[in-house]
Amino acid sequence: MTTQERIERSYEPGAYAAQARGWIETNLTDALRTDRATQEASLAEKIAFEAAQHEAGLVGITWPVEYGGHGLGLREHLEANREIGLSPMPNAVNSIGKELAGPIIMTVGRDDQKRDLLPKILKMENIWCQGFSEPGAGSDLVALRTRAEKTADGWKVNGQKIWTSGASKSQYCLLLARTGSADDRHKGLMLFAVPMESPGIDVREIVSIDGARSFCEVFFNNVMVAEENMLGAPDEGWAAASRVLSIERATNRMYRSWRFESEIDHLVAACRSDNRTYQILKGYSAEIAQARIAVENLKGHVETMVADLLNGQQIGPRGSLPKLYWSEAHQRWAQMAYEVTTRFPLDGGQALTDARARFETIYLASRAETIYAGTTEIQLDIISKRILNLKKAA
Amino acid sequence: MTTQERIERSYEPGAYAAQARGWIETNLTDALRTDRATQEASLAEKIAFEAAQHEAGLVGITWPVEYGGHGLGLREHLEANREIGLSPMPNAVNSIGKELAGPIIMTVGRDDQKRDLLPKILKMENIWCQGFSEPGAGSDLVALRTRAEKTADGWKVNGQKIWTSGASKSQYCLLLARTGSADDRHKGLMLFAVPMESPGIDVREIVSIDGARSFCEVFFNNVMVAEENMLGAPDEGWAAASRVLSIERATNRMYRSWRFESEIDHLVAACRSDNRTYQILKGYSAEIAQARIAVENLKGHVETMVADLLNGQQIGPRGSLPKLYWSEAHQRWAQMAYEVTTRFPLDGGQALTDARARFETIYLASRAETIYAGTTEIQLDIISKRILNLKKAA
Amino acid sequence: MDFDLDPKEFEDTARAVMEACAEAAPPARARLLAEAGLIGVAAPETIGGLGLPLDFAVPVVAAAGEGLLGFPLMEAMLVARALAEFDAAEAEAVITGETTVTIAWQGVAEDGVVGAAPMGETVDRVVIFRADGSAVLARIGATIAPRRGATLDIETPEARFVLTGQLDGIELSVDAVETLCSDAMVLRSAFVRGSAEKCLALAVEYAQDRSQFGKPLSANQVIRHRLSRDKLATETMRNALARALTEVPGGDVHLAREACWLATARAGIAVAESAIQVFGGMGFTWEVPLHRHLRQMRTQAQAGGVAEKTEALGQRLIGASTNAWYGEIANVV
Amino acid sequence: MDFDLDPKEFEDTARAVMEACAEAAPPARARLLAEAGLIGVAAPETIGGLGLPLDFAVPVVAAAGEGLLGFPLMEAMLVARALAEFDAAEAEAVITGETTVTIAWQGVAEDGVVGAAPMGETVDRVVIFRADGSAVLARIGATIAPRRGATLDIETPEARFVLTGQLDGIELSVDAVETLCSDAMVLRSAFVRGSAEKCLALAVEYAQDRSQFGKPLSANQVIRHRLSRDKLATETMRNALARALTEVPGGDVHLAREACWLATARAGIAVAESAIQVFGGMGFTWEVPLHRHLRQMRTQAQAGGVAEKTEALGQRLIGASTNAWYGEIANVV
Repeated sequence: MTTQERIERSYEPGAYAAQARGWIETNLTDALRTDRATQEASLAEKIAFEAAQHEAGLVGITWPVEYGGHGLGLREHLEANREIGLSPMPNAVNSIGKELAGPIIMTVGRDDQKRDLLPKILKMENIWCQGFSEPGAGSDLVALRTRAEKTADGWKVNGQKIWTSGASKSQYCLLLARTGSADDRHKGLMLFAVPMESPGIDVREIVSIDGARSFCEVFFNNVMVAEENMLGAPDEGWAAASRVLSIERATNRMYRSWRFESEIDHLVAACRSDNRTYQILKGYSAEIAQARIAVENLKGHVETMVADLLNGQQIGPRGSLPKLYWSEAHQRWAQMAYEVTTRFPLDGGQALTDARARFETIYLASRAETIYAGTTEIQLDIISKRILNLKKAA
Repeated sequence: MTTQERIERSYEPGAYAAQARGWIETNLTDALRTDRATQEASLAEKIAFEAAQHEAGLVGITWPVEYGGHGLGLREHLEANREIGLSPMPNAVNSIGKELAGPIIMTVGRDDQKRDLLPKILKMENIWCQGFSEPGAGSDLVALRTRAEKTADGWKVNGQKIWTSGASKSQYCLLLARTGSADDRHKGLMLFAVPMESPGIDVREIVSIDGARSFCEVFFNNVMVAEENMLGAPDEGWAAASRVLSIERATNRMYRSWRFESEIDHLVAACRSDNRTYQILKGYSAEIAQARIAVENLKGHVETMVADLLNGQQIGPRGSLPKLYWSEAHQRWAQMAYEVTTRFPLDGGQALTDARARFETIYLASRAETIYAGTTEIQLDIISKRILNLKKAA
Repeated sequence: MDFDLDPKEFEDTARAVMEACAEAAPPARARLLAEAGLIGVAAPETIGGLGLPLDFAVPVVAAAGEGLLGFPLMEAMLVARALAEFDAAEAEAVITGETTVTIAWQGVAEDGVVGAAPMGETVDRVVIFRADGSAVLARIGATIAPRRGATLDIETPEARFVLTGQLDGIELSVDAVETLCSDAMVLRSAFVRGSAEKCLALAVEYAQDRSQFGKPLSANQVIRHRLSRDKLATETMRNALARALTEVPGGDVHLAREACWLATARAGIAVAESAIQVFGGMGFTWEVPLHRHLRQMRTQAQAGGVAEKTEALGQRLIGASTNAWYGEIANVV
Repeated sequence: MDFDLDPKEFEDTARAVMEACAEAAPPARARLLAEAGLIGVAAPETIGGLGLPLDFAVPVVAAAGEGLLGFPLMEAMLVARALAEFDAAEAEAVITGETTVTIAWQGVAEDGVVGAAPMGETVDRVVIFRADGSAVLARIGATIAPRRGATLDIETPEARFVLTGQLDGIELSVDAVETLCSDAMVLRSAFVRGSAEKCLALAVEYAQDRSQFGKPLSANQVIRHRLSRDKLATETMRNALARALTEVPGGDVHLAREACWLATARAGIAVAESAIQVFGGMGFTWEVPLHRHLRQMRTQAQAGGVAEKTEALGQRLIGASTNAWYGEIANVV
């Protein structure tokens, strides 16, 4: 969204939110809702729903019209995300495409790449996965070992990636590989758009803590990648990706604070469906207040960041602040919410069953929130080094 | 207490506690109680009370009879401390004498030093202060700069000490000085028993966070210390002090967990004296429970340590565990207790006034608890290095 | 009204005045503050104020928190604004520093005793709340007598008032008091932010200057992370304050202000406590000003009713279920 | 009874059996445990137990927690001990592994549904509590039907029971149930300690083996301190457990057991969560066993009523003032 070049249209404050809300209320079916214990929409249904969201103006909001976007501003993006967050909508299947690959392509892609790849992301024709992390190289890219070797027929890629969310359902991989030797450290890194159907790619699913099969290992075995699939020049692509990552850290999943708010409302409402459970909830009113305060603070971070971006300011390392704040506050909340649900009476109604199932999932998934997209420790390192400028030697 | 060489007598379980309790109930006057807002006993009264405690068998419990002690075991020491903790007794004026100088003298002192210095500590004839820390050299003794230079007339000492609790009311300073050059790092350190009346000693009081004048800076300006006032051979004294410190960290102020318990009881009782306040207290029952649980855990640490010592085991770095646990749990409690007292109604009775004054002091003083006697960070470093043996390099 | 002004421009001015105040005797501080126009920053021009929005009072009060100002500035600002519609002359006297005022934040007149009034012993008048939500600005005297109580704050010692007679003075309406209390949450947050940012700045400076085991304290990762968390806390205060001053579509300004204050109050205390830990042995001496900051922030937290307001917010949140998606499943009877 | 034995000597045996159990199919585990004499460690010799004090069950149950044992061992131990005086034959069958049992920790018979019964779907009998404090060991069948519910624990999936008929079985007296519940706090603490110590050991090993930015993770001070705090937590569990098994003059064993369990339960969860953080990306995969430990500890916390017991303890503590020094000032009416 920060890759936006110009705002082509705009709405009156609140109007875009109202439109988004109306669409969600009409189109979010029970099967798609994440707050029901029993059913789960199929992947195909989720993909169709996500494509429909784009048509309705809920995604690709700030992308230029010629690349399939809606040409609107961050303000509309924020309004729509508020409504997305407040509803029990499923998480995006193609978040890597929309939050990472898209903005990078917009920054360093050739025009033909933009015209080809970007609209397909929004239309859900191409789902993307991210090929950055490797066993032994998480936050530390110096240790990156996947190699791309230049040959007469293009690049030959060998190596192994891990934590590649959704690789098994993706059409494209945003691959980071080393073209030089390992001694080059941060140099000689190249970004590619690799079709997942390329011969030599093997995908193995990793089951995550909550039992979902969302992560994969991806093996590249003499995979040939065409010259035209390079994203940017050597090192340029990765430099852009780094910039995009720090901005995206601040602006993506902007709905998080409202989703957090809606989880609080869900728990309270579920507890209020049963008198015994409501008595239990009363013992947690201080924690509920703290969670709600955290939600408001998080909104403060997000809204300030949007205002600064609209004023043309750089976000830089400040992108770490909302990520850090959200992940820790939400993790605390998830612990507490899960504790409450384990106290639900055994003969409670469906509302309690739904809430218990949801908050169990949220609790387990929350353990990863302080790890992915830069661990808490990495965020704190960034703040101490790049915001506080704390010295390490006299 | 760990310097104990032999147990000369013993009591039936519980008997020593009962005796201590009886004495405290009879002798702890309102003026001496620390849970009253209004009065404060004079230093002379506190000293007299502390001498009387010794006569009654509440201090010097494990010290040999020939050095003025009671020749009892750690079990009796624990029992007495339980009763001391449960009562609102003032903190010891001569804690450095009893907890540090005494055990060190017992370990490395000559027999004439023991016979001279030890009984005077218990009888409160000699109050001791500790001259270890310096500006710029707290936990890091490599930076110690106070020098003792050998002359024909004895040692000539020059330097400055800080955090010397109670220096202005002391008769003796347990001084750590460097006899070699600063490059010797941990070597060439010498311990002395320095009479505070020696010419060239200047004391300046430092007011601490709670407004008490308990800390001092002590300046040594060509202070002559007699040869016979050396405690142990060069380096031997300090090596003994280090050992004693780690054991003392585990066993001294053994009353802390029971004092903590009694603070909880005090707050609850004070709140129960006023119906409006009792309603406020009800909102803190979870925190009260957590505090009480911490007290029990702390007793577990202390009692296990005593049992291990009685079994002849070494404590070593494990001494960090109760200090760390106590300081953090007590700090949390103090924060919460102070918050409660700030909500007391303006027209409450004396019980509320007393409690508010006491918990304000406890809150402010508690900020130092994670700093003195080895900061939390130092304790965690000790655990990671000496208990977990975590390596720093591959 | 010149809205081209930027609140940040007031920061430097305010800081300079606070420094002057630190040198001055307490009675002279009102004059210094008034001369610089700081008391009336956000008061209407009709009574001698600058007529700027509350945003402009924020850096001024933050500077007071930072500078350990020994004067109830926030109270004077709030009273001047509230008085404008009830007694313009008195409002002007507050802005010029001629009349000094405080507010008794704890208790209501009906209790017979009110308290948590900063500098209640030395000012001229005090705002006393009533149980019905209105208030009175009363002259301090025989029937409204100040008593020094337990006071943690050293800069502006708190007093309480024992009320023994009729409560006479300028009446403030329920609406005016509501606005005053809402604005107080904003200004109090600003004060605490200033105080907390000062603590953090002192800790950062100390960590970089102080060498231990051959390297600066700031080389220790735990110290770095501690300071980073404190920075997150103060930035959170900044952003929450911005939010508490802005109407957002779908937003709730009252909740934003309340959340801002409740979070800021607790976080400010934590930042001060953290700074004391970074300072180690120095941290708990009287000479390092950290304890003064801790004291004034704790006092603000109490006067601003953090514990009570948090409990009330919790009760409110579980007391109803109005969410469009979940409202229907709530049927507690 | 040979009291010269040391509880620690049981550790190695117990660990070896747990490893064997991990290889075995669930039904074979009862036999393996029984053959090693582990179910009857603390049961009277008259019914085939070893007649040792509860101290000796601690390392056995800790090894079960450490080894992710998929069998309700603690329940079997408790039921065998409790049954001794009511039905020696049945108690012996439990010790030999012939009869498998569980306990429905949540709810009472009068509710019509009871739950939190580990492996309730696969064992022979279940202890169901009654509102009056007594209990029944009932045969699982048509009128006491197990239902798979939400179960976080993967090792010993929980079931609930819908009670549709008369509750027949071996009666356990109120006193016996009280002892059972008190002993359960000790054994549950031991189980969680074993599980938490395993998590810490895994995290320590990973931190030393895994290299990042050219040095082991364990070189990071924040990782070192995190692990040290976790070590403090597990040592606190150890000492609390020792205390929960000892009568001390002036001590209160019931409170000691309660405090041990409440602290251990919460700390165990925190240690597992912390270990996951140390493992980073690996931490939240299914393949690293940390989530299994987290799941079983969370399940223990729930079955052991941590939240309810903490609330009850708080109520008890503020509900009376019996301290010799402060009793007299309490006069709430």
